[in-house]
Amino acid sequence: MADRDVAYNERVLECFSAPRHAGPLTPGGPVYSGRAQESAAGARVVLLCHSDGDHISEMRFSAWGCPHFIAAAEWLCRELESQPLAQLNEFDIRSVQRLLAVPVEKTGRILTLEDALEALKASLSQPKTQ
Amino acid sequence: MADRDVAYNERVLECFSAPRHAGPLTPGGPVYSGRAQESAAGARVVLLCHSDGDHISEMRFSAWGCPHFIAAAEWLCRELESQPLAQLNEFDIRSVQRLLAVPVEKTGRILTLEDALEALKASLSQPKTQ
Amino acid sequence: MVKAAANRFIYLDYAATTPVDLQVAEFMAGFLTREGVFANPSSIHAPGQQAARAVEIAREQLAGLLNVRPADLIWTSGATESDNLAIIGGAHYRGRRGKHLVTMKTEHKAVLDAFAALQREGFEVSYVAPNESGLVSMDVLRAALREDTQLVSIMYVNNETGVVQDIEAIGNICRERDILFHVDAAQAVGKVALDLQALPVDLLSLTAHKFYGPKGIGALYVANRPGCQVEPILFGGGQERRLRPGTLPVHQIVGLGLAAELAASSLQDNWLHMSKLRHRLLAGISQLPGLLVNGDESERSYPGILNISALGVEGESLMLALAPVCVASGSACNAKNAEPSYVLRALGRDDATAQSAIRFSFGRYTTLAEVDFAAARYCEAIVSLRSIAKGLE
Amino acid sequence: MVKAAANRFIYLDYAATTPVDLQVAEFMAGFLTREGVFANPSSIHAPGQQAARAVEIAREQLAGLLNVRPADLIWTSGATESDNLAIIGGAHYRGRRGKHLVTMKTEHKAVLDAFAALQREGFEVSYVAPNESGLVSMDVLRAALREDTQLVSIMYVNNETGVVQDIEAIGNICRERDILFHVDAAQAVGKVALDLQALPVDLLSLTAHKFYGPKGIGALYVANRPGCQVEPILFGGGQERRLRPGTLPVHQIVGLGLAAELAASSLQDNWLHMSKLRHRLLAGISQLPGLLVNGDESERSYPGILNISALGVEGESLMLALAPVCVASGSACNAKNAEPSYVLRALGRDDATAQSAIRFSFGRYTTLAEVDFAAARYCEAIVSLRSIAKGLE
Ligand SMILES: Cc1ncc(COP(=O)(O)O)c(C=O)c1O
Ligand SMILES: Cc1ncc(COP(=O)(O)O)c(C=O)c1O
Repeated sequence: MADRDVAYNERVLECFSAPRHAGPLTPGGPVYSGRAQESAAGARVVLLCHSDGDHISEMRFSAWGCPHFIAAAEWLCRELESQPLAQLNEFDIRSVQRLLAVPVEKTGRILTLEDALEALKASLSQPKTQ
Repeated sequence: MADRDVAYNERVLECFSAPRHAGPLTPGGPVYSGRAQESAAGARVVLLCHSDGDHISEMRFSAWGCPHFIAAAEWLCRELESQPLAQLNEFDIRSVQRLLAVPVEKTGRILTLEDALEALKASLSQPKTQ
Repeated sequence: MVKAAANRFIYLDYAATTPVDLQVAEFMAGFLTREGVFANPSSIHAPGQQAARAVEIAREQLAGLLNVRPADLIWTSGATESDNLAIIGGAHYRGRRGKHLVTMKTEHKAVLDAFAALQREGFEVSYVAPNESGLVSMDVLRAALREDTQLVSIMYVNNETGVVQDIEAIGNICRERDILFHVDAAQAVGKVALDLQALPVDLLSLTAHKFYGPKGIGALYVANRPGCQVEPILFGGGQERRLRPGTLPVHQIVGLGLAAELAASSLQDNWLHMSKLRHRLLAGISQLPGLLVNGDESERSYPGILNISALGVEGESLMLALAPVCVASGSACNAKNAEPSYVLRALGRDDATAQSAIRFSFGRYTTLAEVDFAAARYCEAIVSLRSIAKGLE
Repeated sequence: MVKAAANRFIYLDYAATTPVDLQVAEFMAGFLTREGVFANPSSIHAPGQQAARAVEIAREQLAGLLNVRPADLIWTSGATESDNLAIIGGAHYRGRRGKHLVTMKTEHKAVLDAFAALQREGFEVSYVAPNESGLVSMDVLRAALREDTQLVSIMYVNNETGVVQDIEAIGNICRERDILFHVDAAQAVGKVALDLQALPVDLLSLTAHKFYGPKGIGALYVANRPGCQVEPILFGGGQERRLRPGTLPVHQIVGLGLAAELAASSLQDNWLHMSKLRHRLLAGISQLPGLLVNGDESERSYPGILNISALGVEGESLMLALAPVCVASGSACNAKNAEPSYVLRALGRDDATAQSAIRFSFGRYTTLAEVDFAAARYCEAIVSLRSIAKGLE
């Protein structure tokens, strides 16, 4: 009972209070995006990125949801920005749940984030022009 | 609720802890006595006295019962000793209940004492020889 | 960014619980250890009697606050138990006369769950809806009453919104029909002037920790009038007129008693102070768009509770963003539950609006500076969370 | 005449209640005021979470004393409520399987009155009689059990006589038949070594004020095994696994927790100290004729409780004559009731003998000198009261 669902670990607190990747991308170049929503009134997120063809050159998000959800989105952006595109397939969403100590009852929200990531991958695999 | 049945006033405490009139009469002379019992397992008392014909020259009691009962017997002996016999008829047992702040639920015990007093009066009205 | 003093919280959650008054805590300490009055007040020896007297003095202090006879007050472990004793005990007492009971949808869980238990026993319960500011209308209430209605339970000050029901009007309706009227006054006692000699109330619940007394002690007032009685729900040693058994927790009771006495002398000051704080907070956040006050904005509101929804903002994130300002989202009792508040839902708020609600509640120690800090922090948090969500539109 | 220090009582009524340990009282003080951890442990903000952690540490402390999982402990307002929750809640939980329940005639009123309430609901209760030293025989118990027996409640240490039942043997009989076994251990916890991992007990009641913790807080242990559960008897906010609602009284709970931890480390010393005091008192009064120890004089007795009847002496007068020695006549819970103790009657004592009983109970702070004083005072009182009654023969 010591670890209650309402506790947030340091990483959550830091990502939540300084979400450097929240907001729009730098204007210019093609925009890839993935969007997902937990349920009608549930958590919602959109992931956005620029890519130079090899790497994710910039990554941003917008989100509505609980602190774990916002922190997870921020964490995901930090982890993926500047990484090779291939990294998108390596990325293990469960690691986010673990590192941010997201309580099990919020697993659905993490899966929502995964959905958005999948949508982003799909978006990246489609040729884009701005 | 401030005055609970378990509280004893000063007079009770004094009479109970120093019952000078408990015990036998000085030997010699006719003995008058009155006895009463509240119920099978209830309070019991016997009042004893010597009389010079006009006065109650000595008065004693024995009792088994609660502190109010013992104190009431002691108080009654103090009040009646050395008094003219006529005083026996004047004596108001209710005053004992009032002065000793005997709780109402113990009224039966005070009436037991009254019964003993009546029995003592009856005993005094009968000619005795030792 | 606004800064709070290191390691200090800005506590604006007085409706969840209040700290114990320093004087009260010191007084309680005298009833615990060997040096103090620690005996069992049921014991007939002298220290027991001393403890019993302390209990009766406390009963008189509480009776003074409510203007009732001390003998009409029963000690309990808090408003939850008082509510259960009043509602279940009252329904059982009246059960032979009828099986219909009435309460409101916006009552505390301790009330609603007690009624739910009675429903499982075969009682019928009507749950009256409030209007959108949280008040029950007398017409709606009257319409809910039946020939066989035996008990009505409606709270004084709502714990989530601060809305104050018209207890006198409700009580009069109940008296006319000889219906037992129970009032959960957990959020009113010690804060709102209450004269139970004048009010037509039969049963009234209270708990000390909402007015600077200790947690875990409360009382139920049972009016001394024909037909007004409750059956016990706990059984045992015969304490408290056989209505509530168990060794009396003397230190808790004297704490409640002193807290009641202190509250009695500060009711007016408290109301003024609360009003000032409320207006200051409202002024501090008035520039924000998309805010909605939950509850009544006219006079029928306890100013110490201010419940506000912010459109487009998620509640849990708002709570965290507000730290070190300590507030509640929904009722503290449901804090672990992510469900939107049923009280706000009953006021017609949709899920999202209900979920974004923050309850600010003020107390004796709240300062204008704290409220200013909280207002600034609130504005900052709303702006920031809305901007994080902006790209979703 | 023996003299006591002015204004001091010789407190030999530890079975009625104990003073709070100084360390415990000081610790509790840190959970009351603004300077302390005063928040509502149901609140999700930081001070609320701090309070919640304190509650869980206390749960671990109590779990350590009993050797159980913290999660199996439910906070209540004391053993009275725990008894009610175990017995009424347990009977309700098992009610569909059967309606027969078993307890003993010598149980505490909190147990007996809970069973009486169940009888009014339609349950059947068998009240098993003890032998004349207060123990239940396994044959008598077995004979009382039926196919449809669902719950047995038998206490650990008797509050009037100190008699210790064979909980293990009783528990084994219940386990064989899948009967819920509740133990009122109010007089045992913190004084007698208890290992609930080893003992076949399903439900166990305790209260802090019998082991140097505060009054008004207790717990119920509910074993984590199939078929062992209780239904709530109070309804509300969902605290304590939905079994016991209400704001958790943090200061009370941490007081219980620390008291449990302190008790755990002093069980052996306590037993030795109690034994020494008991023998000293017995030695000091051994010259008086017409005394009768009520209870078991062999090993099946908690030495901290010594109940003695004095033939030919009235109980209330004896109590007063003993002052400033504070003792109990019968159970403290029945102290205002002049009826002879039903516990002693069940042991076969006649009314007069039961009424003359005095319960001496010792505690951590009792000294040999106090016991010597009490013994001398007792002798003096007996001699004096017998002499006042002498002329009646
Ligand atoms: C054996 C026993 N059970 C239950 C209780 C009730 O405990 P409490 O008064 O703390 O509820 C007591 C003490 O009064 C007791 O001695
Ligand atoms: C309106 C209302 N009723 C009842 C309660 C329950 O009080 P307690 O938790 O002290 O039993 C509360 C507070 O939690 C409340 O605000």
